[in-house]
Amino acid sequence: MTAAPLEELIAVFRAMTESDNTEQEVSGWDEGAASSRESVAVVDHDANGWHLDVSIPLDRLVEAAGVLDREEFAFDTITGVDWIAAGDMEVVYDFFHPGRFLRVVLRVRVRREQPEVPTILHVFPGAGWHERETHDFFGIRFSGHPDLSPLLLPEDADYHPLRKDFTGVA
Amino acid sequence: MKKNALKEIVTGFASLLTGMRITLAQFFKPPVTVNYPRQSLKMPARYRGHITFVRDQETGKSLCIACKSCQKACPSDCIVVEGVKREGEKRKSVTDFKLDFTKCSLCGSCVEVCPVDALEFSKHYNLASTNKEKFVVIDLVKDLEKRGK
Amino acid sequence: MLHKEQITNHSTDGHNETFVLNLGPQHPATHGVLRVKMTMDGEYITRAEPVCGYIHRMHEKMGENRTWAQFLPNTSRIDYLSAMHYTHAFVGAVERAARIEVPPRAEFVRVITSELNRISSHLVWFGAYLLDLGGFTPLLYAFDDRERILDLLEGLTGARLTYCYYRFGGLCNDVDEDFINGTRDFVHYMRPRLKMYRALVTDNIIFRKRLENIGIIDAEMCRKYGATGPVIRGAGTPYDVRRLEPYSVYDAFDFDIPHYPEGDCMARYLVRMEEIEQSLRILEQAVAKLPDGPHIGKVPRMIKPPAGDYTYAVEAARGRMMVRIVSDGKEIPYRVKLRTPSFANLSLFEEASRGMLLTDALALMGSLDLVIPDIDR
Amino acid sequence: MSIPEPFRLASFVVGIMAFVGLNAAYLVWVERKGAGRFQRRPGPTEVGYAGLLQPIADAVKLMTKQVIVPPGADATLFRLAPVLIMTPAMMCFTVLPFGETLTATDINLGLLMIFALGSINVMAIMLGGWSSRNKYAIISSARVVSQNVAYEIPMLLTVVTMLMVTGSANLNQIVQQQAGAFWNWNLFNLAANPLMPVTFVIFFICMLAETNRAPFDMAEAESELVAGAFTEYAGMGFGVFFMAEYANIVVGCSLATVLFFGGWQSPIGVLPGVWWFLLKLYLLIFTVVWIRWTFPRTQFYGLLNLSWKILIPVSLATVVSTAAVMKVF
Repeated sequence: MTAAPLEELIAVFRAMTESDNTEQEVSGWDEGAASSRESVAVVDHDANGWHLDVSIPLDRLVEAAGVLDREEFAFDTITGVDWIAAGDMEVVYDFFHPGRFLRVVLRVRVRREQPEVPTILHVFPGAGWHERETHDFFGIRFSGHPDLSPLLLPEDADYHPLRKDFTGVA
Repeated sequence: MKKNALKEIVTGFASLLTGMRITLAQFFKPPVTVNYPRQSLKMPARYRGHITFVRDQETGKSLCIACKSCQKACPSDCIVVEGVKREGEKRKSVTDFKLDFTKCSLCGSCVEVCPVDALEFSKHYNLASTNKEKFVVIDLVKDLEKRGK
Repeated sequence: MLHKEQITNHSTDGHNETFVLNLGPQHPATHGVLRVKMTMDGEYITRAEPVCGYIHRMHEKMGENRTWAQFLPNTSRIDYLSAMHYTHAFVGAVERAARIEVPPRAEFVRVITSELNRISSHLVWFGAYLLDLGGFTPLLYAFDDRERILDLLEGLTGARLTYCYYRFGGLCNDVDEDFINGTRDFVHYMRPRLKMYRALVTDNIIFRKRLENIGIIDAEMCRKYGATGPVIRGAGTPYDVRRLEPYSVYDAFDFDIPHYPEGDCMARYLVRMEEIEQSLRILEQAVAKLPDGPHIGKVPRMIKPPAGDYTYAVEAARGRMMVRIVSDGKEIPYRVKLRTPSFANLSLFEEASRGMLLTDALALMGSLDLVIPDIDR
Repeated sequence: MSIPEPFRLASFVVGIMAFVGLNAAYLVWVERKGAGRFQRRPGPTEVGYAGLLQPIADAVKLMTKQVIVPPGADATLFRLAPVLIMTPAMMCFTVLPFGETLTATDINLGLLMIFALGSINVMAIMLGGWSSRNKYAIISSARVVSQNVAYEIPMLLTVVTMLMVTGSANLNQIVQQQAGAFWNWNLFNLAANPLMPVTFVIFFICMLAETNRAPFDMAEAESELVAGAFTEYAGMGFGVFFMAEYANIVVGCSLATVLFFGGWQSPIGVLPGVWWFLLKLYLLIFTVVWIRWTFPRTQFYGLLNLSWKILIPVSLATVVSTAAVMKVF
């Protein structure tokens, strides 16, 4: 296994996030939470469940996924979170390493009105279905995704049930 | 290569005969099934059927104090409890306890949360009906009265 | 054996007449309501696109409109064949978030029940897989064995599938002697049965011919798709959450992670069959080491995990099951994300099945051990 | 013979039809009961004693159901297929020697006639599948044709071997040659063909494949093709295919009895021959059931590989070895 130690990963991600840190406006409830104090944070696995938490700028997301791919991480899942009070949508990417005890989380934030995130499907094809699901539930568009038709919702669904302002289907 | 192929035919055929020997041995053993509904099994003590009132051995009444903890704990909103405080009694007593069994997932939160252990699981598992109405309302108070008789 | 090259030759000879075959949503091989839209060239699959969502119940939304404890019954209903693991993942996430201590006895019982559940789940898969391959009898033998596990768990938890047995900080109720003795007996009963399965099924030439070199999924594909459980272990990567991301008291036991480098259906089959053996080993040790003590720790009446997000992963019967919860410090979850193994395992089907024969594609699909509610949630 | 020929034939026609009908009905019962025992469960128990009336109940159920012709299907061929599968199966029974004198027509080419009629079976399933206008059914028909073509060859090669050994295509004569104790049966006639047991195994495998029985039930393959060629058939249309399957098994097993197990010859001299014939026949049928409930289904190309790469060369070897033995001795 050629995977770099955690420090190297941290350094790589620091370099990525520092370039345009200005846009990473953290808002909402989680100001005190460890995960968003820094853009690259080392997290205690026992306390939260992962080791490295990276808030990545939108335009470096695919690159960051590429770094993880090179380090032979496996794709875990995508979680959308609707921060309606802050007017944000968060997309959380989980990765695990099939050979080591190492979990990495990537986060991006987009405005609720324009939820558009680049797809990482070309790096991790497995993300395709997870992105489709996140699109179903949150209406977050994954630009570059070839097929965002509903996966779990009915094929004519035009609602996004996990948005906090969703009130039900008539 | 040729030899391997021949060996495969022989071992393959042998494996088929082994399989047939095993099933034949099973053929002469008795069935393991229970001939339901002619026979049925006794449910274990912890079996979770629909909930029912524990009957107070002395009074023959329910222990329920209508505190509504179960109603609040229920994940599926399928319990409705009403009670009154009668004169001369310290606690409220239950007047109405209705379970919507069509929504119940038999999780047992209500039984666990009950402060006076007034609820238990029944052991009925043969519930069936052609009519949904039969299970929309299971009246625990009436049920207890019926058992009293 | 037919290789993909042959198939591409086959479809470029000028007669590109394909047709669409709808496998499901009601079809004997899909074990539930999964639909696979297959574009076929004769009996060869040019594209097989799974269409899911037929039993989507939006468990994640349900998580957002009830208290943490009220979500517990839902966790048994996602993958109803390995309900214990799913409850474990959710309970573990909340315990991690709210910093709830679990007494050692409860952790040991969690391991015992989880492993029993894993065996029962693998037995269903074994039977159903044989059914897919046209062998009916092993299904009923496997169900006979599984029935013993279900009887044990029913005696303990009161339910046969949707156990809802774990609580934050421990268990719903303590184990009794009957259960412990029953588990011990079961371990002794099961070992000769596994030997019988080996002679009846594993060594059978027809069976081997149907699985060997069929449906190859390599480690790289597993990694890219996030396929876990027996699928990734059948591709040669010994990835097991119990070993690599230890949770509960799994590091107290001595067990192997079976893995095979071939990546074919047979490898996945062998991984599962050996996992049953390993689970029996864990059961033996756990029953012997079971400590005394309370079955539930100190838990606040109303659980309000501090704001933040937390994950907890377990090794379910089908692979990595992870729960990611987001709390805003209230008694109702802000977000519950269920990362289910079948979803990721099925997502590679389209790529893995390209160019296969219908028969073999169904052997491949069966070897992924799909539980449809686990995909659709 | 005191019975006049027309009456004799008429009674045979009625008898064969009853025999086929009862066999089909009660072999279903045997199959279900057998499957139950193999799987440690009781099998049918509710209708009649030990479920003995179950086949009748099933037949009544099937007959009361509507025979639906799917829209867009070729109605004529769709209806013709069940007829076409049942008739040849019935006709095969006319030459089978059930007992020493119990043969409808004792013709010299009985063996060939059975094979000629047996081949029509494929046509019928193909027609049924093709005319159903159902993708599963069409895949199934394609499979059936290639399967049957592949298995006719080794089957006929084993029959050629048997013709060389017996020197006759008259089934009654073949049986008569095997009189006496069981070592006189063709199965043990190693002097004429040293590979005789292998010949029998090949014959038996081919018989399973020709009748589309598990583990070669590609045509039905319920976990892949739903019900294969029969997917669109309802009611008695399906019932006839079902009956024909069992009728074909009876024919196949009868033929095996005649060719290899001495037909109605009693190895110890007690009981009339017909009972011995039926005993041997049903033991073979039990084996067929036993095999079905033991093995998974073969792969489709595994099945073809088995035929072209193993069975045909081996059966050719038996032909050659028999010829060599004939030439030398």
